Amino acid sequence: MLMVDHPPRDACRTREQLDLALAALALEQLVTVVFIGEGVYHCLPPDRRPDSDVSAGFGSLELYDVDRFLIEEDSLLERDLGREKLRFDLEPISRHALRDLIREQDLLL
Amino acid sequence: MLMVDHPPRDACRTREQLDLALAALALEQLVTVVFIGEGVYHCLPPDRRPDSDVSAGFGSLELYDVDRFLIEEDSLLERDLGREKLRFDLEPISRHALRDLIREQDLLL
Amino acid sequence: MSVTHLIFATPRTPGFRQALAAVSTGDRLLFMGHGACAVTRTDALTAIGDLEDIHVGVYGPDLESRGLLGKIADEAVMVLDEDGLLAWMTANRLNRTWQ
Amino acid sequence: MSVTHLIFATPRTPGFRQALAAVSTGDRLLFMGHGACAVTRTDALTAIGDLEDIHVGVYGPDLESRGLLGKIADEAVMVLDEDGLLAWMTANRLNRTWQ
Amino acid sequence: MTPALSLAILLSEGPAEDVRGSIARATIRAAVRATHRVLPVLFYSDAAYTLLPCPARDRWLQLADATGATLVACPAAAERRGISVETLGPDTGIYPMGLPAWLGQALAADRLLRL
Amino acid sequence: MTPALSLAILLSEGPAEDVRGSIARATIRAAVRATHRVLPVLFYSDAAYTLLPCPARDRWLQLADATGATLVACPAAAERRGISVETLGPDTGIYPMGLPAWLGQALAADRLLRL
Repeated sequence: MLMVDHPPRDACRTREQLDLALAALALEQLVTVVFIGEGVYHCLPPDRRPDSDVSAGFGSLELYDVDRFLIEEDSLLERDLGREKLRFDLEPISRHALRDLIREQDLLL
Repeated sequence: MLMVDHPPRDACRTREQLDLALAALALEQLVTVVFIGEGVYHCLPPDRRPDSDVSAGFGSLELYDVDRFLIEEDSLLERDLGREKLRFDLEPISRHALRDLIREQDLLL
Repeated sequence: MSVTHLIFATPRTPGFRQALAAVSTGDRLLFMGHGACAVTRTDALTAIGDLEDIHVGVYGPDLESRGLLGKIADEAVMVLDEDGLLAWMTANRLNRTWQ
Repeated sequence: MSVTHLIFATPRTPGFRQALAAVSTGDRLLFMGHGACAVTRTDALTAIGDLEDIHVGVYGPDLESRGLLGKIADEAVMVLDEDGLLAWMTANRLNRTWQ
Repeated sequence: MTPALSLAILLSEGPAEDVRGSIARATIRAAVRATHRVLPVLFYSDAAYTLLPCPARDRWLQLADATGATLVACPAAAERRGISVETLGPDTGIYPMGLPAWLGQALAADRLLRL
Repeated sequence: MTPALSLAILLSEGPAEDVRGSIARATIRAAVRATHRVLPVLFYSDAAYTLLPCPARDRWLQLADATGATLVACPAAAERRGISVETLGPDTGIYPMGLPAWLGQALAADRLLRL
């Protein structure tokens, strides 16, 4: 499970999180990606296409057969964001359910 | 006024904050140093002398005639620290008084 | 004298709380970088709302790149372009960055 | 399965809150680096105290270098040396760093 | 019209993020349009890593070209991070200036921004 | 006595702080005493800056000498930060290993720590 909890605009860090997910997928791991905390902002489409929208790369993970693609609902609520505006097809998960899901993983990244 | 708000053990960052204060003193500025937030930990004497106790360098600022050497009381309280254990000779200031003092400065660093 | 607070800290962080604690009448709060999202969050704006007579601005491109331009939660927030950014940055002699 | 939480985040930060929200029965909370000071702060320990049946440890040298060794606010906190650090780090297959 | 100001900027963030860096560049572009005087921009602390070739350095050099802004880095900060002081100069477009020298003129500026 | 474990460590913090780095080294020293197997330690993200000469690098090389631990850095992470890939090797004591190759063996380890 990869937990994305840092905000966008750290293009380098975003890129390196993505590479980690892609490397795990290439090694035929079952990968679950969770957006949590400030990381949920990756999932909003930018109002105008900025020079480099590295976060869009998380969308390509869908093509690579990510096992589960989750967003923590409480992080959205805390930021007054609704699920209807998100650009990726994400499954909502409560903070409570995430706590239990963490325990079923082989690895947390 | 130099506000020290980062914790020790980032030896490099601590050193560079110190250099900033020393440079200002060398330029004959009236320097006020305030320890606030996680920065208050610089003011506790370490239990055992670690390899490099860069924070001790703040003590040397006293020799250079720092105008005022302050510690924000509320930051100490939040961390359950008392003033009696501090290694430097610091003047306590409340969060409220600091807010007003900020306005009397020429420059905030 | 009034102060311009350059706020890169996100809501609910120590830097954010320290910034708000340092604000006084007439000050400018300028939200930028990761801090820009504060103007879309009611928890953050409520905390700011308790302060009297302060100006709140946000650097537009930092909101836009996050898709948050239409989500500002208070009409009083000024959305600034580059020139507005400079004007706010230099409006007061005193400024402080909060990270 | 139990999880070891490696906590570098300081109290009252988002990372600290996220860590506590992820803790469950049987987990280990290991405080290190800047996070070590949590075990001397009643606000932090109160938040942890609400959780049941968890183990709390701190890496001793990170407390010592801050002068906080005598200030631990709860007797149940284990002070760990290098070997203890490793034992805690590896006690569970699952671990997660909170920054 | 506001009167022309002199503006000193100290950057301490590493180039990988470039969040505060992009704000600094936006400010400088606007300052040049407003005919303010932009003093040498100091790369201090982890910003010294901007001396190495990276996208943030390209963006800074582009800005220097377009606006005439002078870029300087603190040799001590660079050395502390293992970056050769010889990279400072025309090769990188970022010139050496020590913290005391920079601060000396920054203190005389109308505005000092620490980003 | 606990059975011997294999231990993979990924470090992503820059060397100026070296807070998580010092925890990583303490863990490795103890692991070697406990006769665990320490897999190559990967310097990823800003930890790639450790390739440049700095106090943190000295501490890492000292550890490698004392414990036999292998230090590797991701060439892509280094390149992205303008650090020449040629520094990877015997000169710096930090060897090249890509993220996929590292992750391949790290996934098979008993414990993976991301510091």
